[in-house]
Amino acid sequence: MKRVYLDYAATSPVKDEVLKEMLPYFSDVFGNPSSVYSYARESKKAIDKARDIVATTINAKAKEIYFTGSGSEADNWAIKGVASALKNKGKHIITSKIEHHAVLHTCEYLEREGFEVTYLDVDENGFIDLVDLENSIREDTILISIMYANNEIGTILPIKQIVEIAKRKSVLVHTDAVQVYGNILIDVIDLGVDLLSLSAHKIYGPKGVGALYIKRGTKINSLIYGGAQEMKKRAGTENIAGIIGFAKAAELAIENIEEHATKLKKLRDKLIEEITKTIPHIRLNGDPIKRLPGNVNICFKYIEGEALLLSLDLVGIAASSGSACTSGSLDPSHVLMAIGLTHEIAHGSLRLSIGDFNSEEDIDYVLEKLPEIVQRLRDMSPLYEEVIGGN
Amino acid sequence: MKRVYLDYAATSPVKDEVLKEMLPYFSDVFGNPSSVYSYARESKKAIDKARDIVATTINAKAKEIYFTGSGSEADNWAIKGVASALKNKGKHIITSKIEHHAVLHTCEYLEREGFEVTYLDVDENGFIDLVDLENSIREDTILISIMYANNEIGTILPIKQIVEIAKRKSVLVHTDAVQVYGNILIDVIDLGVDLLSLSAHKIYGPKGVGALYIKRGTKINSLIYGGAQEMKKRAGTENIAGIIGFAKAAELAIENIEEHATKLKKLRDKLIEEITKTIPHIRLNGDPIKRLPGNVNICFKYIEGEALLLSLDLVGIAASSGSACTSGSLDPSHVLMAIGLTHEIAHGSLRLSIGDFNSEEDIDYVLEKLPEIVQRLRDMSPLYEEVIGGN
Amino acid sequence: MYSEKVMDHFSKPRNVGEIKDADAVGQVGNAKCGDIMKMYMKIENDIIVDVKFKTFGCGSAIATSSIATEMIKGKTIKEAFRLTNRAVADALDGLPPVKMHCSVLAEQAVKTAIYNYAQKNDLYFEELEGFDPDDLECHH
Amino acid sequence: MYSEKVMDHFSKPRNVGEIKDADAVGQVGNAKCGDIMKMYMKIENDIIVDVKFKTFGCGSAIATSSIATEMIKGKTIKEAFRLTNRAVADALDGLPPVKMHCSVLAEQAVKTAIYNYAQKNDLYFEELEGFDPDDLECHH
Ligand SMILES: Cc1ncc(COP(=O)(O)O)c(C=O)c1O
Ligand SMILES: Cc1ncc(COP(=O)(O)O)c(C=O)c1O
Repeated sequence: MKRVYLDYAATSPVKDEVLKEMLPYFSDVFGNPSSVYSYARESKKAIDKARDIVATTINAKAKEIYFTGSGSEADNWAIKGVASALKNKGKHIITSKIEHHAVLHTCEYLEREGFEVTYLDVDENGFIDLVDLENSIREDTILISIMYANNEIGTILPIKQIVEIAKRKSVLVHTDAVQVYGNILIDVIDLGVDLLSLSAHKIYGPKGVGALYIKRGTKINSLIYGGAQEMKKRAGTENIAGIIGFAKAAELAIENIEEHATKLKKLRDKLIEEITKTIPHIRLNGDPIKRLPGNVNICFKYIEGEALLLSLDLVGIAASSGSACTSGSLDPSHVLMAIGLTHEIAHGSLRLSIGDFNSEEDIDYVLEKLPEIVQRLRDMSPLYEEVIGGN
Repeated sequence: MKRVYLDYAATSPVKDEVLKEMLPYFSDVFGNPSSVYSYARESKKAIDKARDIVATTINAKAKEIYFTGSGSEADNWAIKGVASALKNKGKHIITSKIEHHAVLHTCEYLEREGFEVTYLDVDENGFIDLVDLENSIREDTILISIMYANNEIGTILPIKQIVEIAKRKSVLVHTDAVQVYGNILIDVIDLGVDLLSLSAHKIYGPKGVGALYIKRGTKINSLIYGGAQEMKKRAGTENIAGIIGFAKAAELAIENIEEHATKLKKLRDKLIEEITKTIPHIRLNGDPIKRLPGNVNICFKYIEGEALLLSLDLVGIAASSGSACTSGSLDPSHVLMAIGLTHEIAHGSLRLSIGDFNSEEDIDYVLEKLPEIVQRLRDMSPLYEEVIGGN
Repeated sequence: MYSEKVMDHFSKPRNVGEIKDADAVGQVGNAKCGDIMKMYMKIENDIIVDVKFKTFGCGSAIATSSIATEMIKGKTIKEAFRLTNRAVADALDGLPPVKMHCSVLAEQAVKTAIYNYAQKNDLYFEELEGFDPDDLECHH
Repeated sequence: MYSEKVMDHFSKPRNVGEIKDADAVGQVGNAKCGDIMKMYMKIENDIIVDVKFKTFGCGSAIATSSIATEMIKGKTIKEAFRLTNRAVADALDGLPPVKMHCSVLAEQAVKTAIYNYAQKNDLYFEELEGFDPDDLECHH
């Protein structure tokens, strides 16, 4: 059976070049980089180089890149770390209703610890209202955390403008750029953000490695205390192979970013156009223009997302509904609710996220299979019965 | 030049069998385990199996094993997680002066957050006084965190007795078993601990993976919030390859634990005996009997540890002084200070930690080189001049 | 995550469709919860001679509907009352814990259809004592 | 972490040892800090004709002692006063930031030895104005 993977926004396979780069660091160059002897010096050098590479890809300095164990850890660290460091200055944080759970659940935790959090509403495409943002900033606001692009609906948010507003009031800005990295060129200087989260496994690097960019001089406490690793800010023996893999993946991603984005956009637009043409009763979620190059998110009315996913899986297509990370839950995605969908419609969402290994044939295969699957499920649906009955 | 690695307590190379087991999980079985489709089901199954394996090695249930990004994360999580969950019950924590920095610095952080921490003294071999422990327990004590074996001096602490005392007062016990794992059989039921930290890279598994055992029913908050991974307690897309590697390493370690420990002890005892015989003015640190099978820690009076390490490195021997993780610092190890050494003597400490890949020849090589290196440095030392001058 | 039995009933559901001149129709669940089950029955001499369903919902909602119809087809109303959600789940070789509510829904859909039949024909079944479809709620 | 120059002076230190009938002896640092440097000099006509050292300390402490003795051997006392810690570190192609105090120690050891020479011979050097070895402290 043909197998088509269209869930790159959830995770990506490690590229061969990346794995190849990692291999020597498991058993050969394995020394603890904090040590004195020469084994360790090789590890240390490799990590220094990796830090340099990752820094360069986002126009940061090496000393501003701190490796973590995941994108989630980077998000948790940014928010809790600033909250803890600045709690005497204020206890108010601003974020949006469409953030990743790594941001939202961290904010909810802080609320339980006595912080106040404003969750900004978004419009039907997922944009926050900048006036709303400005009005939400208070004397005691210490951090604004708004994602660079949403993982479910693909909408790209105007971080630079957000930073401008925040800077007028001297408030720190964190952005979760996990989905943007490798798809749109990130320039931390141009953006002006103070903190920015990255994750390796979304850009064909290994899972279990992320990074937090911390602009020089930003006050932040640690999340993981212990040894003096990561310039004394993040303890734990360095995941050398993982870090090397992250750097290689980052290098490849930025090298080919134009080509990659152009290809993905082409496939994305074909998918959206053809689905729109051939399947009625649908809704495209997320901004049609300001959207991640590989993101397609569509609600198919009258049917339910998981049934759709299972059906696609039966013909070899891997996709997701809502967000992969929350699929333990039965509630429809908080993002789809935030953009104003009814439960009924939100339940029928499908995210197809395109990546480097997809071909035009993959897209054609989806376009061949999807209409009949949707039709089959609709034919089973009492909601659809009402609609066609009404004709 | 001959190369002899004797810093296994800092980190170990990944075993070939382990790496082999990991390889399919980078690029082939890479699906996000939280997803619905079949790609993901394979990842999910692999992780479930890994969790089972790790659980079995310490006589826990699979649902009590939570994978983390390091041993340090496990320590931070255990302590902060319990502190945060039980802060309304009390704000007092008991630990010892010889804990790993992942425990100590976390406790210091909690002190800044308004908790009170008792740091128990230890005797000249690194043991806490159990009466002292019992007397330190207060109405508001919520957690006792005492390491199972010390990473620097190798002393093994009586965790079972510690738990008995704690349980009489209904206080939770966490133990950092990072150094014990794979060297002494751990049985969480027999020990009775509530939380126990592990790390993969000390047992020939990959770096950047650890685990926290959380006994069923233990109240604990998350350290990393976000997606529903790790039974909703630790967010972040699972480091599948790392987890698989951890499980394989754990399996191998426990399978061969008797043989492994016997071999290490033999090499350890030879090292200690011969050094004691051939080099004067030394002090063995840590308990001579209740000590990790691979640990040798000796102070060579009148010389300084780093100079010793550099000299050993020049002849191909990799070792450590104080603890690898703190070698960013110039102060002598807090552990050596806690067992009552003077700064002067503590500065001259050497840890040789033996592992699976060491042979008798390695030990002979060290025994050949070490005396002349120590002598050369002593001949340069004004402190030694005073001593021999005094003869 | 699902048993082969579930996948079989999901991919080849039995008795899908509607019965135009049904003697009994029962619909439970709502779109907010993500599951709606609608059951149609032909009943002759207290025997469910035909049954069909339509379901909006996840894989297990569809599979439980399918197997439930199979389990009651040709059975008497009395026997249909004995269809518990456990029985439905067991017949599917189990359901993931978060999906157990689907089997509850199937049980309720059957009951609701018979309730409808009872109402229309002014019949009394002691098994329906205290049962009111309007009281059913989305329990997750 | 160390330059080749440092490693060279560490592994083959120049001028190690003591001078039994030294004209000047200076010792700085203490065991608590982990570094002690002791310098011995033979001085003839204001010229340091011989110099030896003994050091308890890390690799860079040994290397700085070694290069410092090389830099002042055969020099006048005046010239020796001009030996700054910077000059010592530079001569070693740099030192890691945490090890810069070693170069300070080397500078102080030289000064302390000359101070000892001045005391013994009742000499005055303006460079020693305000300098007192007993005031030196472990700065890290
Ligand atoms: C006793 C002990 N606890 C915790 C750790 C931290 O483990 P990791 O390096 O995986 O964070 C170590 C080793 O570094 C250790 O020896
Ligand atoms: C926007 C966003 N933030 C954070 C994360 C978390 O990254 P990780 O899985 O590395 O923890 C993800 C993906 O899961 C994401 O899409």
